[in-house]
Amino acid sequence: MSQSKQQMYRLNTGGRIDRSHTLSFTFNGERYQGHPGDTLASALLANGVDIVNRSFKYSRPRGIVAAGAEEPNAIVQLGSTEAAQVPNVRATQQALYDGLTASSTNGWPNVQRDLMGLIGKLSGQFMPPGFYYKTFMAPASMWLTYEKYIRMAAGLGCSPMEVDPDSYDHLHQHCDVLVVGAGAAGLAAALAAARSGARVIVADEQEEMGGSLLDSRETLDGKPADQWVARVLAELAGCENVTLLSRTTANGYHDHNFVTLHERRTEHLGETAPVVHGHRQVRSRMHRVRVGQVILTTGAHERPLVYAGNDVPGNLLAGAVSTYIRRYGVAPGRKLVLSTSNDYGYRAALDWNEAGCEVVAVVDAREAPAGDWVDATRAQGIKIITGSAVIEAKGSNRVTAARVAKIDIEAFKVSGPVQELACDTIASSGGYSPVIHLASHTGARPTWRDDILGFVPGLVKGVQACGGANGCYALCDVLAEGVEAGIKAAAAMGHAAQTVSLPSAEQLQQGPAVALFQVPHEKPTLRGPKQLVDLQNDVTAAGIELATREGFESIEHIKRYTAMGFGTDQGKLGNINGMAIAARCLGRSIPEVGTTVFRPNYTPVTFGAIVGRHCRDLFDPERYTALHQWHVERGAEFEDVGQWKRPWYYPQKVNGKAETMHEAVARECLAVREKVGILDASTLGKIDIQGPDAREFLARIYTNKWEKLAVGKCRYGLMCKDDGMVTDDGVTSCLAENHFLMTTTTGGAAAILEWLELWHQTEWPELDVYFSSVTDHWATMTITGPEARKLLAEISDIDLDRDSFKFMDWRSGKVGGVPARVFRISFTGELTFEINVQANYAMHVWQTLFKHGEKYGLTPYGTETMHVLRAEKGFIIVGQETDGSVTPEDLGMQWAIGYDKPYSWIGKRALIRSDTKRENRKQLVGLRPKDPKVVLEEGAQIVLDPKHAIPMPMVGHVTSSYYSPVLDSGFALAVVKGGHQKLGETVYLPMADGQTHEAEIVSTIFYDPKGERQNV
Amino acid sequence: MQRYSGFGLVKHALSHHENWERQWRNPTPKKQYDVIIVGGGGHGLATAYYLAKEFGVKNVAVIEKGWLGGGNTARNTTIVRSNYLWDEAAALYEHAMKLWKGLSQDLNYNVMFSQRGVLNLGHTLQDMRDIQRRVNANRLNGIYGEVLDARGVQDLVPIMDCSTSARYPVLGASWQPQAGVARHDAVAWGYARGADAHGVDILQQTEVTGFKIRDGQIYGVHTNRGDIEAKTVGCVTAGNSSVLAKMGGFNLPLESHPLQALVSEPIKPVLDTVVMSNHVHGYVSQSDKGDLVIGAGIDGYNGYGQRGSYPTVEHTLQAIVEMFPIFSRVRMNRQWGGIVDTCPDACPIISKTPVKGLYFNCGWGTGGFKATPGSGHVFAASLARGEMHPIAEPFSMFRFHSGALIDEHGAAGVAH
Amino acid sequence: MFYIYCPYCGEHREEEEFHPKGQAHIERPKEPEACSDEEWGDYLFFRDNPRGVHHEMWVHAVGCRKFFNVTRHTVSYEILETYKMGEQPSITAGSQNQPRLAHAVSQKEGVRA
Amino acid sequence: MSNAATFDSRTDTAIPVESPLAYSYRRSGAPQAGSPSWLQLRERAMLGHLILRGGAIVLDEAVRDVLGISLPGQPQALVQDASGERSIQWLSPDEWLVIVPGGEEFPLETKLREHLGDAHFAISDVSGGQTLLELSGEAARELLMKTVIYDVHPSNFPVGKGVTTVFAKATTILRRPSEERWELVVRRSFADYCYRWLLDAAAEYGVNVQQ
Repeated sequence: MSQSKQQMYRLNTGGRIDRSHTLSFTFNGERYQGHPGDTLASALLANGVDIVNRSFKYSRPRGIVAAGAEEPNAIVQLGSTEAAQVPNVRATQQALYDGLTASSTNGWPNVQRDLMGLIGKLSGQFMPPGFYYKTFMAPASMWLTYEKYIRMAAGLGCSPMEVDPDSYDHLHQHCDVLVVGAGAAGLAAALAAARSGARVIVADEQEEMGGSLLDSRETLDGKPADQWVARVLAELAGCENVTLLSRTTANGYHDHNFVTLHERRTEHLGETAPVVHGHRQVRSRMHRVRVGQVILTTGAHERPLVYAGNDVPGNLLAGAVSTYIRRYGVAPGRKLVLSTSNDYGYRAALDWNEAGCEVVAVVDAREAPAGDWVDATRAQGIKIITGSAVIEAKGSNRVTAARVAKIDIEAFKVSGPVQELACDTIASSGGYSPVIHLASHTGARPTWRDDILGFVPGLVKGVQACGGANGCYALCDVLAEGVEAGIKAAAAMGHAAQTVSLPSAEQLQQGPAVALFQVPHEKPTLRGPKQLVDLQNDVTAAGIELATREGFESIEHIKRYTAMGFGTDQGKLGNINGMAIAARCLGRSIPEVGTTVFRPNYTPVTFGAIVGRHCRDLFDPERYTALHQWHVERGAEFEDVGQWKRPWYYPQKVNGKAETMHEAVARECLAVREKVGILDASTLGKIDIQGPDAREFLARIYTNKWEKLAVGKCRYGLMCKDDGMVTDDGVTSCLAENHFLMTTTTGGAAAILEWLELWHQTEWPELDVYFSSVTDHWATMTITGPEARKLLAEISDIDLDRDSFKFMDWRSGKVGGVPARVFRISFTGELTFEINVQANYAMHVWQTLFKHGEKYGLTPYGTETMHVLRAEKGFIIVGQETDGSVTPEDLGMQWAIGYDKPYSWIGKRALIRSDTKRENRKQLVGLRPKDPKVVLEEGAQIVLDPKHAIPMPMVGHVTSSYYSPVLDSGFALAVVKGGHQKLGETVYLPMADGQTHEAEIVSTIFYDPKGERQNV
Repeated sequence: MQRYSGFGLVKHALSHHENWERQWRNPTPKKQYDVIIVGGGGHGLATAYYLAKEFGVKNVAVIEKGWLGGGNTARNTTIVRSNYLWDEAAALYEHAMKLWKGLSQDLNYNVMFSQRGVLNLGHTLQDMRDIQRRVNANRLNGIYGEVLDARGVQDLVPIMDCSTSARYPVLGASWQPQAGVARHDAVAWGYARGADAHGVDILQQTEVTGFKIRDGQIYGVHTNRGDIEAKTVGCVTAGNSSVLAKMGGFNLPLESHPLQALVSEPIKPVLDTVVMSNHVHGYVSQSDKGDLVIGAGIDGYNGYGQRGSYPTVEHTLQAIVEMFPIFSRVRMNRQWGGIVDTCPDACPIISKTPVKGLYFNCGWGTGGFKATPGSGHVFAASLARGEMHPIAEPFSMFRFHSGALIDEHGAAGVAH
Repeated sequence: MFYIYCPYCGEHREEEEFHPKGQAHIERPKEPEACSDEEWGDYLFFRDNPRGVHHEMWVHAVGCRKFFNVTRHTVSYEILETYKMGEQPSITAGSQNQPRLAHAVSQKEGVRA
Repeated sequence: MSNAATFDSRTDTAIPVESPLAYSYRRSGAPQAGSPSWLQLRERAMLGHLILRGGAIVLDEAVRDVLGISLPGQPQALVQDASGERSIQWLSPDEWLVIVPGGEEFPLETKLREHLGDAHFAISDVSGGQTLLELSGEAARELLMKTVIYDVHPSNFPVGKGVTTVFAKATTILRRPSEERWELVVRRSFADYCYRWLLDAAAEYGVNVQQ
């Protein structure tokens, strides 16, 4: 580790940094120092670090060019540990903290001496835009190999390879007025809105609120502008109706005034979130804000001029130079040449000169610049070269000189001799582009204004833009616009305006700017040295010109062909310049070439913040039954069914070894067939249906008949959609003449309740019936097997006699002392009682059953055993035997179809469509493998001729397949074309491993075909 | 047509790239064509290309209201696969897959078809049954695929959380090694250049405002640049199909929904394959530039705004971070939206219509890009012959009357 | 993300509380068996799907669980009105009282960044 | 009497019951991590919950006579009796949630049914299917802002209001019975998820769980 370096570019005074404290940080393995208040970028500049990165395509050395969100070059990898890595952090937006560790994202072996750069230099000319579309095509087989090498150059930073130690969250906010950006306009707007009593949120992306007022040369009420900022912030902070969010970026504007604000709560403190009073804080927070009125006071981004060599370190935006000097106390060089097309740029020269550094010259593209700052510059004795521009920056790792010449903007040519001015810094200003991103996010098209040479936001309901974001730059006008917007927004939300007196601002005289984007060079663009438009993607003016030559005329085509604007800065610096260059090449105006519509995010947002708390254990709800604890303690393996966790099987330890699933399921199956088993069936959907028309409603919604179902009886029902395809099934019981309890599949519960409401509310409002979900109210315990009656009799007062409590009856009484409804229905084919009790009693009843059940061999079983047992009986599972293309007739369930019901129930009409009447539809059958040891693969495809060449005609597939312990053989359910007419025929199942199984088409009922066991 | 090659690139570099030709012309519309293709996206341009190149119909116009390749072609997540369940769909997508394999050479335009393999994850037992069923069907249809268990998935994608402690643990996956991704824009541009070279007129910034129909037969279109005549018109206007159908006087069984996608900032390569999960509901691949390209779900409402709702993006990133917890600190750069025309059975419509001579190719839902060459090829064959190509036959719009749907919901990357 | 006025709850609620349920005012044929396959298929599957003013059904799923109708512009996404089940829209694609969709019109597909 | 079956799901108090959070307490504990005045969470288990369906005009008189409070006819309204132990909340134009002390629900249902006679209405006992969580303390509102999408600012959510809304990825009925207290009615099967969510979201403040 080398010695800490001096901050040789740090000014002795000025700036908003705290020189009394020193922070140390590491960049590319070197240790440096900075101060609280620094960004990583300002600290790097203070330490004279010129090269912060290498460019993406040509690997050219790159330095810091901007001071904010628009920075394309200073993209670094942050983090000292693997888990804390953050890729692609913009150094200009990262506050410095003690111990910060960062490195460049590109450059091999390092950014100073980079070998890739050599390749870039040598072969750059062979890599025009779209070169990869034109080559790497031969031989065809080699593309993956070529691509492997192309991919080696991919990416900027690195993903962490360990799990994030931090957490993130969301805050659902609602406000009357959201002010985005706390600069002059934003603070004025916020003040006006706040005084009206409206609920106001002010969001600002920077460490400190105040925007450009923090480094302004201008005064308010005769005092430095930041004093006014402090006063306003103090007032706002004292308002109960105002929320101030700094370090918070409005990154997306969505429909109906929904805005996402990303608040970086701890990223300025360290690489992981701190613990405060024993409570770990969240790293960052997404505010999801529903806003009444949005005020965009997002300011404007300066445009650099596009000249040759404009990417050599030492080329900066003029405004950034001022910001580094005035806000951070850093002069990013010693000798400055300023190239400008407007008055604003002069600020950099004045600030530079006042900081005690040398301004070599101001080069102004205008013939006769005039204005207060121009005068001030002259007054300070700084040389101004007019009608000229910096046409080329010299130097490789740092600017060494500026080549300056007269230019003819109209004719796009250099019109005079070139002089070379030695310097180490070139600042440029091509004017300002309003930050219109958010207003564009829902598709509103911005409007080009020739007077400000920029796009202003299009019209969006409930959104106002003011200040720089609206192309208004004079401070006094900015403040006035802000106040007006604040009053208007509050009024729109019903809050009457209060007076806001504006501070007096200087009336600066400024001359008009000239439209200059690309600076001409002595050589034609295609032949001259590189003029960079998009620094991050190495898009050059020549590249854009080439694209237009090749027929790419829409700006969208040009951007896609050249990759302009696709970087992490999303073209904040380069896009307008690119459009202007395209316009020049195509002989059109900028608005004719195309307007820009931006998409979220304004700046990149950590996935974690978007995810919030919805990750890990809280990714998705886990729904539990009232008996979950018991299942966990019993060591159950769980199956995900919808959001429910259902016991899948209960492996036991046998001789110290846990059973396999196969062993456990075989044991559970036999227990049910021979003794008694118990299933937690609480997850089935249960809908309470009451009303005089309940029966009629059931008849319309189910395929089968309900008119004669007596009180005390249960019936299985099938439900279709109106396309005739099966969608759900379950047992519905008649509790009273006007009262039914419907059960649905576990996964279908919510959808079926909505389905019932849909039909009731939209088509049959005349039916008097109500539906309420009682799924969670009841716990359902299914005891099934020959011993079920004996077990239940021990703890129930219900008359369980087979003749008084018949199959498909229900009774109420007490079970284990708890009021219960008991249903004699069966999904296993065995004698079964489904015991329903209020869920709070479930554990007691379940445990009581076990207390008494031990002597009967009571065995808990899970969903896997349930599946085997029901399949042995040929009972379907909706979603397994059916897939949205299966009718009740396909299932052979004509017995559940009320063809002659008076009302044309849901699904009936579809059953007589030409395709549903087709003979060879896939129909549900049983399959018995010829080799009983074989358990067919679920999903195996069925063919009639296994010797047929590929593609082999398939006639169906296996829907369910298991080993049956009671039959000691494999068996399956399947759908087969015309299967109902094919009983006894042999089919084949060719498998991926080359084997072909043979099976016979049989009845779907494999066990107890007469159904005697459930009736005992 | 100027042929592209590595040698040519060097030659052009030495002449400062001043001699590159336009990749396609900007022609003035003729009064009359043999065939008009409405819609200059990938499918439309492919149709025109194959019409001219393979079916000898060279007097063809492609009419595009914006810029070519600017609809869903420019907005999708570029996944190419053919492991569809039903025979009809598998045949269609596999037809496309065969064309993908030689497409760069055929077009002399590198569409960067990168066969890095696609994993479709299974998280529930039913997922795994569906995967087995699909892979078995694929193999018997001649589409190679494998069923992997969780360990097999982990071996392919070491950075994925394949542990049993996940909320919905990965139980396995289907793996189609020949599947992959392609460079979407290049597909449109390559077809455009190819079609143009075969004489097709690509008319950008030209909007069809109506059809000229007489006695149930189409004979041309009205456009903002005047009327253009043709006895055969094929509409391939994803995101606008219903609007054009209305001009023809009929409805389609379509709803147009927003479908969103997003990318991360570029990061160094960490993910070599395409990973899709229906259940956890997200899919992701990493581009050659380093972006994680992530597909979100479709929004349930109709929308032509090329944008959807924010929670859809949130849910997608939740799924991505659930599958790849290490991506929590990676940052999302940009999101966008397209308009997908969804059919009730998640299969497209390639069909004659009630208007004679007017054909529609639409309803691709979320799955259109991967079919581009196949769709264009069979549609071109159908337009050229006036009879539907056998592969296209089952995709008639009239299947929604007979009930002969091809229900592919399980095979789509995103359930509709 | 939409902010939807529920005509039953009498206030605007977040989109996340609602489910979209497709085109509104589709009536099930009174006598399904009298329909041809074509008519039945039209009822089941064929939709207007307009680019512009659209009447659609939503349900306030996490809320009052009531279905209701929304008139919404499918490009601007502006909600023009919501009304209860059984009521008719006051704003239709051709109607005179349609508010000027200034920004809807300006939101033609633009060029995207 | 409406022709519906009634069912008293309760039995003598000697039989043990488990609240929907019983498993959660065992699994996640009941942290005592902060001062109750800052943030407190309490389950009020075993209350009687009834869903009342019908026309407001039909139900109003019966409810007033039987329960002594008038049926809230306005959307989002919550009314309580003087003790605060019994409440009725508007859920939809034909649906109300009645919460009463545990054990009162069946007698209440019976009386209402008697009173309503042959009118068309429905009453469903859901006491086993949901539980009530109470949040209080200064941080309660911000915790709710992390959790529910509905605007819980006092200007929008005065005392006497109640809504059904989204709770993270579940749903909840959120009510404000008094200045200091918020109530969340959550479904039994989601209760553990809701509990874990609240603990996790409250971690930055510290939460006191009163069991």
